[in-house]
Amino acid sequence: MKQGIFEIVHNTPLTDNVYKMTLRGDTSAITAPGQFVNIKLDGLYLRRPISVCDLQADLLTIIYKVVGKGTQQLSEMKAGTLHLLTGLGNGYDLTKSGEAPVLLGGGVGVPPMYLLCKKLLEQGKSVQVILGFNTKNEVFFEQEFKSLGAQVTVTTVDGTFGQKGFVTDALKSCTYSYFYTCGPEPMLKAVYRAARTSGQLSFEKRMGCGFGACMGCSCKTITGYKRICKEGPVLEKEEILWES
Amino acid sequence: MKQGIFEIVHNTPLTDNVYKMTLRGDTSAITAPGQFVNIKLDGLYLRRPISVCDLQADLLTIIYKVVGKGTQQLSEMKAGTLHLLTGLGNGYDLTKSGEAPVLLGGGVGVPPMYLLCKKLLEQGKSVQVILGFNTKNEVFFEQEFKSLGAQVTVTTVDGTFGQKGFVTDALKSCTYSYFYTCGPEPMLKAVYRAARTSGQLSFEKRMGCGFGACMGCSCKTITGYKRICKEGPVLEKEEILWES
Amino acid sequence: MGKLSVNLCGIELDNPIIPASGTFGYGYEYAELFDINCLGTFSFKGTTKDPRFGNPTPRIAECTAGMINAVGLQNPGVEQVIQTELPKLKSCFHKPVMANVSGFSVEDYAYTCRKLDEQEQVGWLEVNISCPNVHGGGMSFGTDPKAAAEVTKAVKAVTTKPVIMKLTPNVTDIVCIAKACVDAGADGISLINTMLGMRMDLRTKKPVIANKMGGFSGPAIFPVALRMVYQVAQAVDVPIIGMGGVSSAEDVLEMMLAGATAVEVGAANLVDPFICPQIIEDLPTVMKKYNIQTLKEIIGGAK
Amino acid sequence: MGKLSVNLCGIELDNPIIPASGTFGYGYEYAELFDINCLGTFSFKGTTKDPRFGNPTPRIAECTAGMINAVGLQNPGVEQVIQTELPKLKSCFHKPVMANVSGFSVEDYAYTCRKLDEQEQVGWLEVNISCPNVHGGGMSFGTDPKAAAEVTKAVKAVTTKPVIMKLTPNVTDIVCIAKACVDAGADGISLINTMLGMRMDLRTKKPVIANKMGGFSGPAIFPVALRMVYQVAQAVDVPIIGMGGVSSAEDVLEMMLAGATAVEVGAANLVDPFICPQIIEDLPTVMKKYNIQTLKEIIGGAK
Repeated sequence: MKQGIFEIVHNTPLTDNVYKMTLRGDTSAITAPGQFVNIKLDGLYLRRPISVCDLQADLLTIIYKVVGKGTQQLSEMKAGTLHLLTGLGNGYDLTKSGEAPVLLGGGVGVPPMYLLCKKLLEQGKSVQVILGFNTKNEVFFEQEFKSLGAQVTVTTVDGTFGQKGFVTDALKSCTYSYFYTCGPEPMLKAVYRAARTSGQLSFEKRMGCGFGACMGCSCKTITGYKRICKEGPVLEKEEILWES
Repeated sequence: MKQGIFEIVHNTPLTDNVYKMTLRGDTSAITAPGQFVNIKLDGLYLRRPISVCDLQADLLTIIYKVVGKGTQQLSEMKAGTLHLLTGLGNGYDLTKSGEAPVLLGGGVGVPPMYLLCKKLLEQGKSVQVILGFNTKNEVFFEQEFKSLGAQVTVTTVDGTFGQKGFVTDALKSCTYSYFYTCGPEPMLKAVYRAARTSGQLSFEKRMGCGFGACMGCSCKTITGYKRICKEGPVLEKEEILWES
Repeated sequence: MGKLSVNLCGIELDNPIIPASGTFGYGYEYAELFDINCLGTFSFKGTTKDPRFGNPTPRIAECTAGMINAVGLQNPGVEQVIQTELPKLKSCFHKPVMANVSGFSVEDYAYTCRKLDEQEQVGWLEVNISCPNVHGGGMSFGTDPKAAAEVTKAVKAVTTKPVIMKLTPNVTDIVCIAKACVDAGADGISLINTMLGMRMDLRTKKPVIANKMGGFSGPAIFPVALRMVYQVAQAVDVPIIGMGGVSSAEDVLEMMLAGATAVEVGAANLVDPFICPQIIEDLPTVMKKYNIQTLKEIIGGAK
Repeated sequence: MGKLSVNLCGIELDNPIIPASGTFGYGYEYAELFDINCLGTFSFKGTTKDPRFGNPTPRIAECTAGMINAVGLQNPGVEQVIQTELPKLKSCFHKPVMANVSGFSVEDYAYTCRKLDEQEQVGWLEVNISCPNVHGGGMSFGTDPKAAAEVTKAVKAVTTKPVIMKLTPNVTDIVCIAKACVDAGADGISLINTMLGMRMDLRTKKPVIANKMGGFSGPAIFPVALRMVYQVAQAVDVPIIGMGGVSSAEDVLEMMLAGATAVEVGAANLVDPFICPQIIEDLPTVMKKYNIQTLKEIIGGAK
């Protein structure tokens, strides 16, 4: 983990309420896809944790959805600097991917899949990506994944774009060596149930500090209590204990 | 009283810790010299009351000394906008000045004397101004008063500039029809005692709202309880009751 | 009956927004700024039997997200209020007003409340029991269930209008104080009054406030206020006026979800004199955002 | 003895800055970020007799100038702490550490304190009596002078190291609780623990926190904390550790003027993990600004 001041390079909307922000600063603490940064915003007490979408030298890209005060404020910043804590969380373990991993991202669970996809492709894996959204105007990043060279399927619940249904529907017709996923908990649970291989799931929880000090985001797993912000956000399929 | 958004035109230091800020906005609520504005600053709960130094159409000039967080923050603002409440307090009553009024300003008590001086000169009065400071590098606005056409005497406690001593020393050798003063309370008390005529004194007190609602700045006078922010900050010599 | 209207102890309010006592004077300072008839009502300056100048100055200290005041109930006394302030108010406010009463003995409270109860402009009596009980070793009436009940009984005995007891948060068990008041006949409970707070002046090495300590208010105290409103709402059946740091339409909704029928806005008025009309204007939009049709339906909604 | 040094119950601290329990784990998360030996000491995660997972999530809610937490004393239990955490800590922290202990019965407290008292790394025992007394109807030990004294006596009877009782602010009379602890043998008092607070989620129309209410901390509570530290300092002769929203060197000075010998920093660590070294670095400059030569000289300076 590192603390650093980042400069806003650009901050543009991808959909009605999803924004892409690129920041310039010291990214050296970010060691794995699936990690997150924690952002200090004026007038708000707690930092806002946002997952890493892409990394290029000193350029960091994050994608966030406007859901409250913090993300609203973030979406209105056109320039200036932000105080970040970087390199938070465990991130995905690429060594277990096998030759043909499948990546499933739902909504704002899509962004962390991007850097993961990039890294797996760099390792010569054949990567299949399934991106799930509710409806057409919420879809983003399909082209970006395609340009990386991944095999991309997009699903929408209402069928207004791509394949109608859930990411798990697209998963059925898919052969894969391992899975990586990130998205809302109901989707994670569905993927967990549907997956025919082992895999890794990234969870979201309301956090206090984001670096393991406050125990605000603890959860129970088969391998013991874990802090989503420290031993997580990525958990292995085999260790998960669903609370409900 | 009016609420308005003002644009910072410029903000420049006059001495090591005294700044002059010019703002553009709706000044129509400001009806008399000696009134003040109340400024909202990000991250600070209470507004900061600062007296009006000058007024030209939609241009408002204030002069403030950096004493705490608020004024520090204000001094660092180079551009942008400020939320102001304007036209606060009673201000000075010019009708009682007589033909040759004397104006005594001490330190940050100097600024309100400027607009007062201007108005009195416009009415064809012969205005004498006595400005008191501790030492040379604290002196400001001598030239500005002279350019208005007033007869100006500057005193410094340590004699490093102008006449050595206090404003009251300079007052001795002065003939005047009435006095107006603003400055730290010990100075006001000294002027009150030394003055050979009637006059008006402007007081400073820690305020809550600045517009008469909270009773935070009340004081006792011969004519009853008064709110420094509403019936004040200017009191007539004859009504003053010194607390200590 | 609009979607903002609520019923406070039998009187219908156009909306639940009520400027809190001590931040709105007797109304007419604000009447110069906007038509105060847009308010649900307002609670006028805490009034006592005799005139009071209050505490020495400085009476105000700034804090993070709040302020401390130690005004000490400056007011002209109930006679003057009736002879001068209320007639002045009549000219600019045409709704029932909430009379806020303070006292230093049970008799004080009864006397002042009886006088104000007789005024037809007065719709409710809000009895502030945070003041020190001079016959009770200076300990606040509001920190002792017995004393709180005593004041309630005495006031109820001499009045006809709804009596709302205003509680101090500086207690171990707010619920037992609230219950004592309700059992003694209170028609409503308003909470919270300010929290006892303090600041030091690093230059003088002394307390900022001449009186050393004072009442802490502002957004900083909102979570404590909300918690106490919730606890009391679970325990009593009379209407509750929630207050403590409320500064936005969102805050109002949280208070009502916690169990408040109406909401007082205090310190926020001192920083932004237009905050109450602003909140009233914002409410419909914010309600829409959270799928709330009428305010009445959400009172005590959070279980 | 530098100008920042203070003496806490017989142990000299290089400076008065102490990260508060529950915001600093067992030290080593922060040891990855900076040399934690720069601290006066730190108070480790509240430890109980048995391991605890704590409360369901969400456990955290944001507030204006603060946060609410309802972690519920998650900790591995005293045996694990002694076998695993303390040895780990030894490798990165070479000063006496403050052992923070919680319990749900007098016996719990005594058992856990005795175990930790035996550890040579432990310099002080900080006993958190804000927890519910399961044998006392779930009411917090810290809200009842008798229960507070009972815990103090029981702990003192089985320990040799300074015992500092950590008080809850959610009481009518903090002074009487503090006195009860001191009369029962407490070597020091630390205050304030968090204030009971709440927030509502306007989307779900439910409390944000799964446990409904939680402990409110952050700059918002500083004025209440400062007031209580001042009140207790006027009433007892043992050293006081002041805490509650402290986030800057200026806050530290206010706390010490109010009567604190040392100062704990809590929530601020969670927002800025480098805040404690920062405060220690800032202190000399800020002291100079206010003409303070040594910190010792200003303790309780504001009368």
